[in-house]
Amino acid sequence: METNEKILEVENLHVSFHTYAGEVKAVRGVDFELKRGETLAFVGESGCGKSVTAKSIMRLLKPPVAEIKPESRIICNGRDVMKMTGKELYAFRGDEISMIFQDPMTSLNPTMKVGKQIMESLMLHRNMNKKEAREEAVRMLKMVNIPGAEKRVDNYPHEMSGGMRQRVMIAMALACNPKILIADEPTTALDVTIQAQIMDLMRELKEKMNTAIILVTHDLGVVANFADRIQVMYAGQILERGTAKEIFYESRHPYTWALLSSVPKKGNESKEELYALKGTPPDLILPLNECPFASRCEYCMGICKEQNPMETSITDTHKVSCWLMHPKAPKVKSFYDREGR
Amino acid sequence: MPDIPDEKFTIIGIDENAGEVLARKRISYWQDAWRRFRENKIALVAAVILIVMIFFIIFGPMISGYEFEEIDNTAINQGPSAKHWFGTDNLGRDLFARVWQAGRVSLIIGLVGAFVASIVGSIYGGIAAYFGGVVDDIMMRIVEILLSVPYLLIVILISVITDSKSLGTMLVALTLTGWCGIARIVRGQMLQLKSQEFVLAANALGVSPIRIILKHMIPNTMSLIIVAITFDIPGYIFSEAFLSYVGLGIQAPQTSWGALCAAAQQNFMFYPYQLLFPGIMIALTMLSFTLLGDGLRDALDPKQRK
Amino acid sequence: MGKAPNSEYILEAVDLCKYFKAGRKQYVKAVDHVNIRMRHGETLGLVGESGCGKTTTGRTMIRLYEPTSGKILFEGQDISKLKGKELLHFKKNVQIIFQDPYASLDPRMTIGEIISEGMDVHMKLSEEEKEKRVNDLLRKVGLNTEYANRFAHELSGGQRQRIGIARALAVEPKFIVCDEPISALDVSIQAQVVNLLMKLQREMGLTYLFISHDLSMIQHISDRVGVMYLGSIVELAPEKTIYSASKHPYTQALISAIPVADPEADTEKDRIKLEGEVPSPLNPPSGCKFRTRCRYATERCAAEAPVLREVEPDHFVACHLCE
Amino acid sequence: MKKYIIKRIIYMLITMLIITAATFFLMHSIPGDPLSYMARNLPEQTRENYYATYGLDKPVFEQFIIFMKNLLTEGSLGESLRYPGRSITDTILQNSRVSVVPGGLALIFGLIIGIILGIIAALKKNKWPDYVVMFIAIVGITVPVFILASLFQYVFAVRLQILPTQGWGQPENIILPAVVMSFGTIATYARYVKSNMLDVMGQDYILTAEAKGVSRFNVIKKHVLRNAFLPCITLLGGQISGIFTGSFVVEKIFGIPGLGFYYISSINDRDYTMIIGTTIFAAGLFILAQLIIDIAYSLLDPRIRVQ
Amino acid sequence: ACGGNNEESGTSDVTVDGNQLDAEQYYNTYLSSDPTTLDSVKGNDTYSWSILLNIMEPLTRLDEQDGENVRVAAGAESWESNDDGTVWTFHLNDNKWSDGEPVTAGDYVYGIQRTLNPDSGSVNSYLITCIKNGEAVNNGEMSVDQLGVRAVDDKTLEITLEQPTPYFLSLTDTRAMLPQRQDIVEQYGDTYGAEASNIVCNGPFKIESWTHNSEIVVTKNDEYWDADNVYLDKVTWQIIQEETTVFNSFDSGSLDTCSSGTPEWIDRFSEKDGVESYEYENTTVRYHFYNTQDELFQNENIRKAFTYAIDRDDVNSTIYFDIHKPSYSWVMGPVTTGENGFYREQVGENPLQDIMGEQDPKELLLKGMEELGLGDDPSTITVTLSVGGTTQWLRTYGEYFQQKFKDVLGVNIELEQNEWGTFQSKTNSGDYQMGYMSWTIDYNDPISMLEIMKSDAGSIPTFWQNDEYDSLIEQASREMDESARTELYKQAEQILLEECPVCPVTNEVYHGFVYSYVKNVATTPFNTMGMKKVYTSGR
Ligand SMILES: Nc1ncnc2c1ncn2[C@@H]1O[C@H](COP(=O)(O)OP(=O)(O)OP(=O)(O)O)[C@@H](O)[C@H]1O
Ligand SMILES: Nc1ncnc2c1ncn2[C@@H]1O[C@H](COP(=O)(O)OP(=O)(O)OP(=O)(O)O)[C@@H](O)[C@H]1O
Ligand SMILES: [Mg+2]
Ligand SMILES: [Mg+2]
Repeated sequence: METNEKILEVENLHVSFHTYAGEVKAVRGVDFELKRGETLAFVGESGCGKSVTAKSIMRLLKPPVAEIKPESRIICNGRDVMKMTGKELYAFRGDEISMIFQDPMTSLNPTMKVGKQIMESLMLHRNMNKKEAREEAVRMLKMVNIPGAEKRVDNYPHEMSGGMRQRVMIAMALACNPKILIADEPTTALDVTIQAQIMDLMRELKEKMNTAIILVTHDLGVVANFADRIQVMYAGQILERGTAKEIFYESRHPYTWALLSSVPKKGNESKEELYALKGTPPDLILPLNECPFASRCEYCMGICKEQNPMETSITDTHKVSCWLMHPKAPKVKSFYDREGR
Repeated sequence: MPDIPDEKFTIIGIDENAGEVLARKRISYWQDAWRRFRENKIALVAAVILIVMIFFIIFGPMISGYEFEEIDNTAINQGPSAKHWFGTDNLGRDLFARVWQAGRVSLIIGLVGAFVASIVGSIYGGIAAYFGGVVDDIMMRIVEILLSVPYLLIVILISVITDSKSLGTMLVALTLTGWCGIARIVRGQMLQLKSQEFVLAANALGVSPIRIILKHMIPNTMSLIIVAITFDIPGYIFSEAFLSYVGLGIQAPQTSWGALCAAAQQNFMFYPYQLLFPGIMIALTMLSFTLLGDGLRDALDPKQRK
Repeated sequence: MGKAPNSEYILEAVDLCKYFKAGRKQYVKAVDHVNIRMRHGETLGLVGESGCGKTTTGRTMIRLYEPTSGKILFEGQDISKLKGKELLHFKKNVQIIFQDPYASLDPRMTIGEIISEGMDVHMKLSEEEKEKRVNDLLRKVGLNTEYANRFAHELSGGQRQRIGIARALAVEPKFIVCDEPISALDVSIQAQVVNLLMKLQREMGLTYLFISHDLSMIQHISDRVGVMYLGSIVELAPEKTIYSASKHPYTQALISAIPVADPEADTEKDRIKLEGEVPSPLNPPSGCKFRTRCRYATERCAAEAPVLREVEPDHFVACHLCE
Repeated sequence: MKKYIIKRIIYMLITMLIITAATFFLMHSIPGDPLSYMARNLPEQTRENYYATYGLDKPVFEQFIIFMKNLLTEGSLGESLRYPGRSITDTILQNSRVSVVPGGLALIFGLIIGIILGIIAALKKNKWPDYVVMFIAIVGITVPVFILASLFQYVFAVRLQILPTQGWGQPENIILPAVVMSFGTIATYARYVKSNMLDVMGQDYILTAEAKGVSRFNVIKKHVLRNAFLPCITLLGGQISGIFTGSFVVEKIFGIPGLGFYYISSINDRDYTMIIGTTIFAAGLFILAQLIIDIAYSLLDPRIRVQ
Repeated sequence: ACGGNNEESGTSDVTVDGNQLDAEQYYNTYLSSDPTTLDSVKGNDTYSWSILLNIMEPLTRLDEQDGENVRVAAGAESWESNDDGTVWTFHLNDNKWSDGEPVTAGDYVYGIQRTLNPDSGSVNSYLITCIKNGEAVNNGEMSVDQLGVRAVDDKTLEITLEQPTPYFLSLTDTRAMLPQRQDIVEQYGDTYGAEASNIVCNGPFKIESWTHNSEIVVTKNDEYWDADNVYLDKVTWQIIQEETTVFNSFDSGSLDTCSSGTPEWIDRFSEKDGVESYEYENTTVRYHFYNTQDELFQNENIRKAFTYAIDRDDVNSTIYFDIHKPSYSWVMGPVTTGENGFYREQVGENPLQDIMGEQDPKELLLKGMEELGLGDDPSTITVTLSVGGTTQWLRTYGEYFQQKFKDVLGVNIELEQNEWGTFQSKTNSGDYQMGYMSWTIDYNDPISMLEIMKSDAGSIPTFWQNDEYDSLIEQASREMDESARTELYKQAEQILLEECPVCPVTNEVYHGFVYSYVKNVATTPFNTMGMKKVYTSGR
């Protein structure tokens, strides 16, 4: 089923927010591509620009506060998203690409019944009439495991629990069988059984409709099970990317190691401290000419503080931006102890 | 790629002292709003208009060379000219002097009235909305009663009881029910806000209701309150003229924009300038406050923050 | 670990119920006769299916919601009777980290103001002290102090969540309801926050009601774990027992579904898939509420609701199978 | 809901009673009385007869009791003191029916135009359409109605002669007053809608809607307006009773035999029964509108629950 | 200007005074306020009087010939009195009510009785208490049957007076003596006259419709005795409260007439094509009045000072733009004494001017202050000028006097503007110093103006008392000899103007406009013909 057809290409994406203190450069030159039917996971530090990247793909960031720099290119299905006009955008959003937002409470219209909110895109993109749309909405709610879906379609968002709202968001995004689905932390509020079911659902969608999925998540468990490729982001940049296996087993970047090490070990009885990075991420307002991770990196070298490393290809798919990849650099071993889990 | 010296590739590890680079001055919401407000060009224009007007209101009556109450029956109803820049009224009084003289009263009334009404109104509406239940029921019934008993009756009574023509009495009469409108609007909006999680969060912190109203609900209703204020200012300026109806308005020979407009009303077809100048002043006042209000609205909305 | 003079438990929910009205004469029994006793300085993990009433339980326990029935005792005192100073004292000592971080932050307050609000109410601090404390808290939750000048909408999801945590910690409470406090954080920050919480617990004897879906984190942080299903607690046991020897079929299903951070691990193999109709809280099934999805359901399960009973010391289960 | 409405109706009755009593005693406590103007030429004895004819010789409290008794037992508001022989109830019913036409039209018209202008202003913020709307709003508020009315009358009736200067009964009589009256409404709603729209458009759920591909127009129609409409509803309450009581000036200028006239003149004339009658009528409407508004709140925003 | 045919049908064959009548005879006019009621017994507003004149038939009417008023037959075809003028007999015309019933003397009797019956609460009763036992009946001391009014037969009405009343005839066209139909009045009870349907008419017109506050339409009454000489088929009174609207409506042609007190509009309409303007001195005087119980104004010199300080010509030009007339007398110009013509012409036009002479108001003020022990610095004195009503015009008026009194007398004036009710109740209770009001005469005789200043009248709350004045008025009211009566009036007026409890300032002048196709409109103030003689020609 998998074809190699690229459905989305993002090149040199730069996104800034103009704030009172200066320009917050939230995304700094992100490149990636997405093929049909593929799942690309974004993991990374909180605040590193994952959601911003996702929103910029849909051109949802509003000027004048937010600015997608003109040098950025977003090509979706052969069309340049940056150049789309209003009408084209409406047709593009929701139909070709849809998004599950991170904040389910604030992302749902508080004065509209959830059913209606789902129906809205159905009627818009799948030309359903009211009745059909409503039936479909109920079906969608059932699909995301909301009990009593017939009743729940008439609920308002505030009457639902956090997880239910999130599932409504999911249902809404899935409603139109988009070609690309951007899921921004879709299962944070869901318990594991439902999470598993939702992931099954997305997998099914992917297989049936050949949907490409961008999955933003912190749950390495989910990533491990679900993603084809993983990109590790930090401070607006991609530090490492590769297939799931490459990232989990052969990661080269100290930040990736830190991430993997932070997960509590299963069955670990001792209540010892979890591994955690020290310090805080860099201020995104500052110009960064160094490796963004340098200040928190155990293996920081002199060069790291002077120059941003180039991306080094390890394999076709596995690329790392780290001075440690430099031939002159000392060889270090991952401190992430996989066997310990 | 230029050659990089080897020593740059020795691991130095984490510099414990690094991190905290910046220590920007801490600002509060209001300070931030104020900062952005100052940067708003349109608001600046409005402020300049206002300052110019205030300048003339203070010095205008002296510039023209005429006393504002000086009757001259040789110069009745004259249009604007080099002698009388804004023309004269039906008693031959110099309108330039009168318009600025009138501004003193009108501006004070407009500003103080709107100020009092918005403060009382927001707090009252806030309390009613926040506590809800019986408190809301009783408070809103009081508003209903105040708004339903004919205002004219109330002010006539005030004028009879106090028998004083002070600015204070007038302001009391003006604001007596003037705050009810804002109270109702604010209450409506706050009912909506009240159920939001951040109010719940403040509640969980043990923040006192009055503080919740002042610090959370009112700032989030500000944009509405601002609109209400910009409407209230001309509203009060005109109401003052209305109050003279029951003998509470500003007393002759003092005058106000509202009074000037009312005076010019009957003959505005013949002497439109008599209406025009005070009218423009009221409009300019409202314009500058509308612009200021829009600027303030933007400044107070952090989402518009730049 | 200091023990309160007047009670063994810091907070007790006795027969707590919270129903939401949903149409005419129909109620969502979000919390249905729940009994929870929080010991001083312990962490009780609360897990359960989404929508089963965890948030509602948490909120009702600190009286953000008026309970429909039941009692809540704080240090032995019925909190519905608290007034004035006592109520303030209660609010200072009992805090909550909201599940939805964004909605719970006032859009018109800077982060600095949000965090310091509690201090304004409960502590008398000078401006400098306050600023210092805010900076301190920000750093503790892994944020740049620069964020103090920002507004909530200018933060990422995870950053917002950490503001919520900092706000709760700011007033130095004794008891915190942590409603999915780390769901939006990356694992590294998760670790940092959890370490912080545990450190505070060690040092100050804090008590947590820790609601989360991340079972490994629950396992890591909790002393005891409660499992909720449709408004009731179905199993309550020390952390070790739950993970190794859970008795309730729902708990077992839950544990089996924990995803493993390993692309090669075959999670599908062990996962107990819950089949059958998901019941609606509007008309929960008779008897045992879980029976519609339970592999072991018998007729008795439909007829009779199991009660939560101690099957082993400190291990409570509500299931007919365990008798 | 039912319980709520019943509760509110009980409140309403109490409020009305307070309003009636307050108005009654207020109007008796201000100087002047309905008959003094006409009776100023009368010799003492005749004057007394005259006052006795209208029951005005009794103590105020007794008059109030009599009034309430008549009101409650016969539902009668009595007869005008100024216009002998005219029943207050009939007058109010007839005149309010007149007032409602131009007033209601103006309100609907103003509401629609105002909302549209507000939307335009919000969308084109700080561009010329915004300034045009602001200009209209300023004109609508700062140009007094009597000026607008006279101007319109002059232009359309005297100069162009396409509409009658004044009068009542023909459809064309409604046009000018309705247009003039709608100006204030337009100004008010345009500004409020604009301000609130801006607030709502910054909310995250608008992003969600846009992400679904809902067009600008539909986002505004379906998501923004409803949330931005709450304050407008509040305003509507006052304006509904304002239809009857607030259009004195316009009615006067265009010769519309509406209720606004009685509302003002009754106080000047100290036409006690008329004052009470119009007050009860307007208050009833106003309070009813409040109830409807409160219900509308909870319909518009389900988070606001009526208790 | 259409085709010949249309023009043909636009006129009729009837000619009056050489004018060819338009085929369609209608007339559009206006009232500034809704009539309170058309029950002639109740109410006393000019608006209802304007209508009543046309739909009811008084015993006599005042017509005008060459600018002079002439009493003409109306309800009565002829009338006479006995020698001492105490018994009057009226012979009625053959008139019919609009429902076809004949008008009888009994109807007039009933009307008069009802006016004086205390139960009907009429405010007009004071006009006709000169009828025998009128006072007593009105006070409820006698029954209405004992009133000196009697229907001798269906067509003869006899009225007996308490004492000779020289001006009695001028009361016969007031609303106090209009006929009423007992059956109709009783049928409608309180609502008689409140609606168009609740009344029957016997005047030249009958009421067709009355939309309160909007318009009143009357049509020609074919049952009217003099219907042949009534030309208009329809008269419409628009009720327009707003002056500008009146002007605009007249300007646009939807009104056939208007009047104005605004110089700008007067100028404009005077120049308007096809509009005829006319003016006459009205019977309204605008005056100041002093509270003679006030600390300050108890002093005659002070009152004089304030009275003499006014430059009436300046007032007239500055605030009235010369559209009114300065007033130097209490009784106004158009008032006549019986057959002798204009009162003012007989006794002198400007008595006040003569009294004032060259006296310096400021000296009078200082003198008065000295008498009161108030020192000699006028600027220490602050006087309140109260005006009733709060129109801008009144404000301007006050501001003018504020300035003028300051200039001339050096005193400070405070202007107190109160709405009417408050003003009235304050002045009535003596809570004022100096007030401003206007007074319109009730019927055409000087006594109507002079009577209100009697000590017990209380109409103008000056609290002024003068026994000599009272007795002069008392005598005059009985004096049947015209010249002797005029002399008494003159003396009384002299006293009044010398003691200055009131201070006439301005006489109103009526400025009326009609389109020139309207003929025969009234151009004197006392004219009570209504629209009876009006017709249009060449509309
Ligand atoms: N409107 C804004 N103004 C200023 N800075 C912003 C704004 N929105 C986001 N940012 C900043 O941009 C950065 C990237 O934010 P983004 O929401 O993409 O993070 P994220 O990777 O999704 O994080 P999380 O996992 O916590 O959701 C953050 O540091 C955030 O503070
Ligand atoms: N305000 C409300 N009105 C009506 N029903 C509500 C309300 N709040 C919650 N509920 C209902 O109560 C039940 C429990 O909700 P709660 O938020 O406690 O679940 P939860 O366990 O926290 O779920 P999640 O893990 O998804 O957050 C749900 O069925 C929800 O629909
Ligand atoms: Mg994010
Ligand atoms: Mg929850």
